[in-house]
Amino acid sequence: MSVDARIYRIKKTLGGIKNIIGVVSGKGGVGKTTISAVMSLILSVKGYSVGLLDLDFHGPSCHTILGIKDLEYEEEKGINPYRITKNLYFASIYPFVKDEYVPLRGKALSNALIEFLSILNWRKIDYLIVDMPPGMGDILLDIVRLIPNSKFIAVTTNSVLSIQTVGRLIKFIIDSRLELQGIIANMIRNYDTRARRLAEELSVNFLGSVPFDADYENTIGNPQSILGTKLASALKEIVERHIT
Amino acid sequence: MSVDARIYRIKKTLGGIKNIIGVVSGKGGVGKTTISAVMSLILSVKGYSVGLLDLDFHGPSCHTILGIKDLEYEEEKGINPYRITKNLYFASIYPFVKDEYVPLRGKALSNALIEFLSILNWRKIDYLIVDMPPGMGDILLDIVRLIPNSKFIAVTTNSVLSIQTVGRLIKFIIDSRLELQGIIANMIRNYDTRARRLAEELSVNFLGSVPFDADYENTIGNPQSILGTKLASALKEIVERHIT
Amino acid sequence: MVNAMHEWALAESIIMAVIDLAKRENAKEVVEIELLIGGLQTIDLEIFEFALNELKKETIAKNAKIRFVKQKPKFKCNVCGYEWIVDDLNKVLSEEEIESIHFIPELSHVFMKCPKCGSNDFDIVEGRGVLLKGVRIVK
Amino acid sequence: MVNAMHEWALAESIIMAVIDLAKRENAKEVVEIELLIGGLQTIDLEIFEFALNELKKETIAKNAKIRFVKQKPKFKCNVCGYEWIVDDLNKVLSEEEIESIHFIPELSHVFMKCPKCGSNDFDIVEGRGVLLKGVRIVK
Ligand SMILES: Nc1ncnc2c1ncn2[C@@H]1O[C@H](COP(=O)(O)OP(=O)(O)O)[C@@H](O)[C@H]1O
Ligand SMILES: Nc1ncnc2c1ncn2[C@@H]1O[C@H](COP(=O)(O)OP(=O)(O)O)[C@@H](O)[C@H]1O
Ligand SMILES: [Mg+2]
Ligand SMILES: [Mg+2]
Ligand SMILES: [Mg+2]
Ligand SMILES: [Mg+2]
Ligand code: NI
Ligand code: NI
Ligand SMILES: [Zn+2]
Ligand SMILES: [Zn+2]
Repeated sequence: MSVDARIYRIKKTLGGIKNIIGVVSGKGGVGKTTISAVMSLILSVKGYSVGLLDLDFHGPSCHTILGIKDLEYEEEKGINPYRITKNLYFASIYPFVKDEYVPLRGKALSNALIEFLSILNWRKIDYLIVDMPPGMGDILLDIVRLIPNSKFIAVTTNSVLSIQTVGRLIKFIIDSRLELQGIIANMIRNYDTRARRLAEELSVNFLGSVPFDADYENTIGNPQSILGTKLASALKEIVERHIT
Repeated sequence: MSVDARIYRIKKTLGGIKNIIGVVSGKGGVGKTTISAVMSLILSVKGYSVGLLDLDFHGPSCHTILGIKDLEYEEEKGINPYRITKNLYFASIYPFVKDEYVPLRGKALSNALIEFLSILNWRKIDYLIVDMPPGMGDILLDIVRLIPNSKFIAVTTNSVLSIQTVGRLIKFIIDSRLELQGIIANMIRNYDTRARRLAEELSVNFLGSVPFDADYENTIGNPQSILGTKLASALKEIVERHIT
Repeated sequence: MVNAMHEWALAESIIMAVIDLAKRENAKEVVEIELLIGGLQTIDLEIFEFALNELKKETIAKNAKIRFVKQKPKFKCNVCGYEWIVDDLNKVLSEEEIESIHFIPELSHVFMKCPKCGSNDFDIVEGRGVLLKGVRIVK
Repeated sequence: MVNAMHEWALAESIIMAVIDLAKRENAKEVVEIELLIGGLQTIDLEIFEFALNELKKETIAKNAKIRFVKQKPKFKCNVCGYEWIVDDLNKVLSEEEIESIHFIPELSHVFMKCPKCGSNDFDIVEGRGVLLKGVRIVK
């Protein structure tokens, strides 16, 4: 029998969420995780109910940014995402694997993703922010396949190496007839010209730039301090203008 | 029949190479590709015969750093890596896919890797530098499985997010009883303390630091200029002290 | 708490799938549901069965007989080709590790290694977890 | 140039594997080699056969009969479940795309889409390329 029963419960539990936003890039190290985590904080502080889902199974790190050490899930006919504040929920494989390495081939990655999604209980939240791994492998293809109503935000730096890889990914999103909210240029020092040009060439929204913020690193693990950084201010403007 | 015939030719064609070095990190965007490409240039300028193999099938970009646009492979009972200079050879899936997106699940990625490795003709070169994708998926597991004599260099930045992911990967390399040459700290602005501490904690060599070099971006695509950057000088020292 | 256990989520997936399949086949009734129970996931079969029975009440599957086919976890190493079966997970894993694998069976790659060559790079050949194997309906 | 074509690399893999298998079985001779020829890779069968015959000379497989079993490329979409066979790659791909796929069949994911839903996320079910299917030996 080739029916995967788990997919039914995935559709149900994700069905009550108003906006599912995948933060993608294809390229690693451009700030997907940072932007996912900080955007979730910003949205939750604004009063929206928000979920943050870390899908980088090979290197989960949202919990580090949020400064969560001892998270445990509560079972309730499934598992409840960890409640960070009254309106911010979080799910990651981190509590299961801690600091062990997670060597998973694609097939196993896909199976782990489907299993995880199928046992999570999401409330009827306003936003689910999905921190995606780099690459165009099983996780991306499964998210596209299983959650066809998800929207995407593409993150890039202004480096040619990033631009070309993000360009490939955006073409994939467009060809797959998925909704791309737009491009965020991250870690901008002086110019964001390449990122803006990419947006223009591909006729997608340029959502704005987030500066490289040397002070940010020291706030990692401390949400209150993170919200005071220049990084967070820039992201707040983008969120207000384009996401809410 | 569960014998994969291709593996025989892979062992043969890689068998004549003196040093196979995988540049890894688990984390994306830390400079694996940059270090792979620039290290290959440095070694080849020193007179060694060098191969550079780009295994980031989802986002190949070594060719961009090297400024190669129209590479085509020559067939010779297999395919010959592209000869950039008299002693620098290059292989990438780029000529096959150009700027198209490459959405491959793990199983396909693995199959593509094995096929590619099995038809390439490597000379008896001194170094094969393998630019690895981020993550701990099929490509890493297959390289470990198919080329058990490969050595590894782990690249990290000094950010906690990178440190923890690279830490996982290094533990995997050690547990797998593979040879880790050491850690390179990249894009260092002021301190490389976290990277040094990681090396100490895991009892592995700290190979050195490469500064964040704001001038580097403008040299991408021009090997001659790249070799004049501060990035290349720092890497040259590391190569001279630890690799050759 | 029995009523909170995550086995309910597994049961819910199964019942939703069964109902949808039955509807798509224009079934009058589901008479049998066959489930593979892979030992790697170490589910609490009693609770799982209880949940299935609760969830199928007042559905097209309310009278369905549920058949479990148990399967021991079997692995095959991608590096050395060795195949092995684990009879008792408690002998090779800590309680905490078994718990992680209970939620996501693929995390066995994190906590287990090939007994012959020590690699984490193996396939779970069978006995992974809960799987809908067959549904018998009448039209 | 016939003598340079990459089909030689495919043939070399096969012959090396056959010889190793035969040795490990302490064979006196290899009498038959059965090969699956998947249509997706569009190999030049004449050159491939020529290469196999050249490479098996002076080996334990020198008298082996080579049997080819051709297989049309068959795909299954992971998104919509649609299955399809491609009879003539030239109808759906450019020459350059066929050439890329000739070297690495998985690059079909770059150049092909599910005819029903348009997704690149499909499996190559059969007919991928050259595959060693069986070896018959005498001891
Ligand atoms: N705007 C920024 N300013 C300074 N550092 C940043 C910024 N965005 C991200 N970083 C840092 O860059 C690195 C990569 O970010 P990360 O969010 O992990 O990227 P990804 O998830 O795309 O791999 C991390 O060390 C992170 O702390
Ligand atoms: N030492 C450095 N100084 C300045 N920029 C760097 C340095 N190393 C890498 N970069 C830039 O950082 C980005 C990520 O590097 P890349 O080599 O693509 O990393 P990876 O291969 O690990 O994803 C690229 O834009 C690259 O140009
Ligand atoms: Mg990330
Ligand atoms: Mg790279
Ligand atoms: Mg353990
Ligand atoms: Mg095309
Ligand atoms: Ni449970
Ligand atoms: Ni050919
Ligand atoms: Zn093994
Ligand atoms: Zn389809």
